[in-house]
Amino acid sequence: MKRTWLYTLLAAMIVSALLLTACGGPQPPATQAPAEEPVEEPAEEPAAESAARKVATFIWTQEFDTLNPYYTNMWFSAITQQLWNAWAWDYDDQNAPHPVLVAEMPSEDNGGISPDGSVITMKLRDDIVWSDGTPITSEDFKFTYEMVVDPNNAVASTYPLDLLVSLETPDERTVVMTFEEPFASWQATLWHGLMPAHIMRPVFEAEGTIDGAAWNLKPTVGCGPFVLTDWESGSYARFVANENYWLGKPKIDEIFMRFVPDDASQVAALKTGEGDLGTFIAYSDIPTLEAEGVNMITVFSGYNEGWYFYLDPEKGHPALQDARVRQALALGFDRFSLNEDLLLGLTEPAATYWDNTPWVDPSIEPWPYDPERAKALLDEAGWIDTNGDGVRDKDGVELVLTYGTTTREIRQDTQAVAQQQLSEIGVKIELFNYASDIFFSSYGEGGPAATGANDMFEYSTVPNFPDGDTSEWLCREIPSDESPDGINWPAYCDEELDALFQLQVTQVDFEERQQTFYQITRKIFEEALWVGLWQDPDIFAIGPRLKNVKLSGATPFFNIQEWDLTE
Amino acid sequence: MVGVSRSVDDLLTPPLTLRQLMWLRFRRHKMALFGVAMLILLVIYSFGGAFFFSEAYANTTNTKMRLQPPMAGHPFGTDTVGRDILARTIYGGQISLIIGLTAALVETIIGVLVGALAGYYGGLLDSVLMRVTEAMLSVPQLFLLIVMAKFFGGQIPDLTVMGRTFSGSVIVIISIIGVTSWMYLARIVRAEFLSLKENEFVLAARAIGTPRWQIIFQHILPNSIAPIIVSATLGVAGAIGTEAYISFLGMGVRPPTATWGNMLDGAYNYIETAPWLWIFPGMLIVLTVLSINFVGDGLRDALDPRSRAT
Amino acid sequence: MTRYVIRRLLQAIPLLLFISMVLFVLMRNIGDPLATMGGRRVTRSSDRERLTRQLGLDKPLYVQYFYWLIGNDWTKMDLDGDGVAETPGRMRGVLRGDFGTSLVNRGKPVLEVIWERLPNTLLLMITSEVVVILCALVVGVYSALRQYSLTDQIVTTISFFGYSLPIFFIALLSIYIFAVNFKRWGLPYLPAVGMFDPQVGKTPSQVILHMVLPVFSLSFIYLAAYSRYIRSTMLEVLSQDYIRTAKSKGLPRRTIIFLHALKNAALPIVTVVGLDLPFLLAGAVVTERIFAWPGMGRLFLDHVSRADTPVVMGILMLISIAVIVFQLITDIMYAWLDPRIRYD
Amino acid sequence: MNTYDGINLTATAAADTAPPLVEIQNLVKHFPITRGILIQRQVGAVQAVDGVSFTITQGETLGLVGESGCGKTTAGRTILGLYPATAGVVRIDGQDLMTAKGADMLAIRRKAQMIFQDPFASLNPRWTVNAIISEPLRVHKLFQSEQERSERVRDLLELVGLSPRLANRFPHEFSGGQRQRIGIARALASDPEFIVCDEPISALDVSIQAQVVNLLEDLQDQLGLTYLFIAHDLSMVRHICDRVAVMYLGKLVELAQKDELYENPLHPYTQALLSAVPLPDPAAARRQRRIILEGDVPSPSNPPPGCRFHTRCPRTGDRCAESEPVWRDAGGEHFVACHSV
Repeated sequence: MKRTWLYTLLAAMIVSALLLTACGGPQPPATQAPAEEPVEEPAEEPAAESAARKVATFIWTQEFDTLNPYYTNMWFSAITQQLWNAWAWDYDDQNAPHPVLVAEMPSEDNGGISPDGSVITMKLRDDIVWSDGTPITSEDFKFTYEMVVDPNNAVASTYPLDLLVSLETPDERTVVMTFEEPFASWQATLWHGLMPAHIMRPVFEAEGTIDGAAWNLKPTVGCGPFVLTDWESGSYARFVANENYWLGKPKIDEIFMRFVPDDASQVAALKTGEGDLGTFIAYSDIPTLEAEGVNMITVFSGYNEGWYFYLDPEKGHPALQDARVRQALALGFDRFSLNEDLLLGLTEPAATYWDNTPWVDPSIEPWPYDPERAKALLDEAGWIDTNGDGVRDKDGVELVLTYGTTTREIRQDTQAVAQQQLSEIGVKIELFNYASDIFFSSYGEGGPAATGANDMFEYSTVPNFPDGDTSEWLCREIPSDESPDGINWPAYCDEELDALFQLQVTQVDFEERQQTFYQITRKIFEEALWVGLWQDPDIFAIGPRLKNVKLSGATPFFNIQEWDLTE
Repeated sequence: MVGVSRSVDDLLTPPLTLRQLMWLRFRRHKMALFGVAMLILLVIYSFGGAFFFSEAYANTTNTKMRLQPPMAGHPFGTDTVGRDILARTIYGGQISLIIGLTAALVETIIGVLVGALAGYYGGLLDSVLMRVTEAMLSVPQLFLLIVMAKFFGGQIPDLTVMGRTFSGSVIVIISIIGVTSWMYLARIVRAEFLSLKENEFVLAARAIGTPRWQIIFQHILPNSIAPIIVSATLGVAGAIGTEAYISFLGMGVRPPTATWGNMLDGAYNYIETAPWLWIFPGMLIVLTVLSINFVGDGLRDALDPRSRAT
Repeated sequence: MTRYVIRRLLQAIPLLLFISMVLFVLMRNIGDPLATMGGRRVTRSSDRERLTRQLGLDKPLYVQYFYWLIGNDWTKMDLDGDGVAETPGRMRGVLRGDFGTSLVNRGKPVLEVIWERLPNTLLLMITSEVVVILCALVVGVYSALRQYSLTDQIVTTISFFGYSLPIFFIALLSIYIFAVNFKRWGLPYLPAVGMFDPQVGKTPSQVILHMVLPVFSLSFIYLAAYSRYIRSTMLEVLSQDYIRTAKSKGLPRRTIIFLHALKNAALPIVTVVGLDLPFLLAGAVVTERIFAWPGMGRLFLDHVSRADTPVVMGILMLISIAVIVFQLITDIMYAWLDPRIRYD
Repeated sequence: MNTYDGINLTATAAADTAPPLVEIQNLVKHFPITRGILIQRQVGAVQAVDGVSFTITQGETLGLVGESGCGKTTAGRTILGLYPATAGVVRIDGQDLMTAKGADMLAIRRKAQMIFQDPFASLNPRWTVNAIISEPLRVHKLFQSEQERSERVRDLLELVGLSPRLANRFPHEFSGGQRQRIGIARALASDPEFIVCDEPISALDVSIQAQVVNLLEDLQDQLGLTYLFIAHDLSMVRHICDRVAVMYLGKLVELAQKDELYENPLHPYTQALLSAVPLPDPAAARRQRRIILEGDVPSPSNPPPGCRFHTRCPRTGDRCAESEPVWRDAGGEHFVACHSV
């Protein structure tokens, strides 16, 4: 008798939790339109017709933190923007820009770029509207600019809008941006998303900030081919076709985004058909997915995996100060068989940080595997094994280097292979792995890469793809106790290189700028300041049901309105 | 009715010491003997195997031979960079066995001490110890491990045991696991003590003048041995798994050194495609834990005179 | 007893303050919220500097803690970095029920972040806990009664497989067997991820179907721990005198087992369950991750890995309170199970 | 001279010149009741034993009887220092138990032992009989070698009527009576002079009770032991004791030579207790008038004022609720505390 209450209680708890979770979300696809949603799509479709709806399921291994494009650095949030919040212009699968919000790309010829390159004028299309029907005007651009630079808004990045001297809107269709200096990277960096002034301005006026605006997390008004209807944290986000999209209503009715944080379950879900699209697929899973009829597409978005060395003249390992030692390390590691075996031949060894962009000197070939030349270079540099312990040394310092990276499997495997191969040329390597959030912590937070806790590091970062600009090698970015936020983690300062980087930022002329970058890439390659391992493309798995899929590196879903589902 | 109607032969058992009796009871326990034998074999496998394969061999990569199923030359197959899994389970076993057994021991010692003192003395000491326990419990182990990873990451000196240098300090891992996992046992032991100390045999011991530590450790503790043994057994499996995670956070055994735990972690993406990556280390862990459980079972029976095992 | 409860609850206040202080300090050491901000690119130094100021991370740690505790709406903040504090603070502090806003989902109140996940986690975890306890009772009692029988040995071995192997193993294996391969073989297969199928919608039957694999994995893993405790304490109790007495009195077997033995064997079981219950709120990190279950475990992991202090502190304080409450309940249960145990 | 309630305590000592082996003066044991949450203050006490005084001479058996909950077990345990006394003096063989520490305490423990009520709970189930009985030998370091200790254990087993061969068995293999013998052997191991027998037979079958009591008597004869025999069963007490003390709600109400007490009970409480004892003689039994006490035993945390028995006393008068009756000698070493006597 005593125990019955316990059972009753437990049963009641389970039932109520079940009801809470089941009823907490909407009962799709009969999506009940939230109150603030004025115009809405086939919301009250009866359940019987639901089978006719084309629902594509995307699997995201990371959930976006926020959907406001200016409040996030997350790649998953950025690529999701292609669905619901248009950029001023997209890039196609050849990384060529084509206009979306603007009528045509600004150029010197059409007067969009001033001769000195410091003023850019955008002409907006006439037919652009928010998904609720409100026209998109220059006012939305001006409002977005003001919000990004306002100190009350903790946006993720103010770049590049903080470089603007002014933003003028002479009329509803024209946006004039004036920069202090010619701004070379404008095309790749400007207008990655737009905020609807008619929704956000009242919030800002009421609260003094848009940090807490409901639209950030639930932007049911957007300007892409799809529009968000709901987002349940940890579970899913649902996008339905935007009837008002000016480039044509999408063929797919609904995109259901499922958040599956685990790689292995993502693969399983792709195999069971619970997902039609996935990304961030481990190389090792590619063959089995292909065997299940899943299409694998690789697109380059500028990432190249490579070795960084800690080059601080005082705190770094003395051997690494010598370019010959760095070259020997590059020559002593066989990145070709690494690509062939561990990466299954799906990618190529990287030569420079700018591989697969227009900025790399095409004459540069990756370092070959030549252990003999590596040994000769080390001998030449004075690093010889004097005590017979199998490890080279000089002036009593052993050539023992510590090699740190994150815990990603392919990186750990690379470490193991590199350790063995470099030991064959007399370099002893000790391996370290860090959780990635710790690995990438800043100098102020004691991050190992930022503070030079190890001698060499493996990771990949990206210039502003498809632009080539980066501030990673600038002298002023060397982190120190005074400037703990610096991102020049190799702590490398070379006046010539610094000047070249400063120069390319202002070169609006493509060819001139390309030449500057050729100089940069050649210098970094020849001095082995950065040693490429492999080109690290984004890998998408496209389920057999999806058709017409094209992907681009910078804006993957540029043609999503043309995608279709077949049964 | 119980002891009265014994046969004369039964009554004539030669006098034995408590220890002899325990051994007698333990010996009759076949699964426990199997467990002891198995543990000895596992130790021989891990430590004796080192005579057949060098550590360098265990870490030799050959990317051309990656993910080979069991075959001649590689009876357990090869891993993702072509290392021999047999040799790696041998070297991994050394670390995993040391960590699994000693970390569980540390955990047990701390847990028993805290629980026994809190349960026996009660009052203020109990309050203080239990509040500390609650505070420790409130911090998830995962969280503590991440914080410690940040503090210790890459700073732990090497340790040489039996002529072998263990990358990363095994002692630090053992202490970390021990320090972050004793709370369950402490609560269990305390509960047992709260109940057992009210028994008259405790009063009897006090009347005799038996010192307190003897009452705690010789009178009460043996009576709460059953859950302690279970906890210690489960602790071994826990420690082997936690070690892998600590290493994963960059605080523990540094790659390319193998442990059973990190070999299992490395098999993550190959559960279906390359099952030999996990079958062998997995079986070894299961065998270890099972053997310890059987030994524990036998020990429990040997220590419990009322058990019906014999 | 009432006084004991009140005393314990009052003791909880300084304890919670202490725990929160320690956790806050640890939290600030766990990582760098601005390192990459979840992206693949290291945060630009000028954005870092600005965000540090805007999010209040430039303040000394004790100031951050006090703002977290009592809020900062009584003072002004310098958001634009000109050295003049002009913007009033917006936090009301934990003591006034404001756990702040998430750094990751910028601007989203912590309680809202947690509340979205809590029902999902409770659904999964309570179901699993009930399944585990029921199965463990059956297995534990059975193998205690039939000690060293073949069934006992087999069940022991199987449950130790579950316990010895990492959780991800059982979870992934069950996905491969019951979802991927069952589908391949044309058998009725179970869904691998999520809470429902978007084509059908979030109906109770869908949720139940999607719960099968995670509940199975969780239960399988914890079965060994629970059933071992039950088995060993049952063995202990079954051999004790009062059970013999009860038997000799001719009480029915079931009454003996459940009324006498189980109640007396309950101390360790109640202890373990009492220790586990608060963590039902915390969810199951790995299981939720693998089955893409939108629960607290994943929330915790996601926000820990991005050092989102407000959210993580919110979760940890929730757990701390649950730990304290359940430990108190456990202690009360002791006195009920063994009336000789007194606390005053 | 320590006085309590105006009574000269020395008067209670046995008339002979030999000093008593056990001397209890004014023993008080209160279990505090506290209130307050952070700062605890005492608001009352469970007055389990409240001013009990008596002496026991060498070789004598003093019975201590009363209903359950009257404090007699607490008294027994406090006398042996198992509970710290709130006040009073306990002297065993001249040594003050209240102030004794360390080696002195150990010496007293050696001399004063206890036999417990529950033979099932008082033996550690994990220990062999040998270990249990030799524990006092080890604690008091009475023999050097394990061998000698084992021999002593065997002697003790024989002494209490158990086969020495059973030394390696465990408690659960024995019956209740046998276990009680083991408990007795343990109590005897350190060669004590004084043993508190805390209801040693109440948990046993009636058929066994007599055996154990006879054993205790035999041992007393052989070893010259002194007993404090705590019981609620008056008939067995009459059999074994020399003198009997009756306790009610933490206080002694009557103390006399057993025959005197049984033949001529003065206190109404004693009379009530005796009236419940079945008499072997049918004639006497017929004569016996059963006195049934009204009501329940009051709570020891809030005992009634005046005479503690007055709430249930058939002879209660006005004085009884106001002043506490004086503990006095009603003649012939027959002590009683009652206004109406």
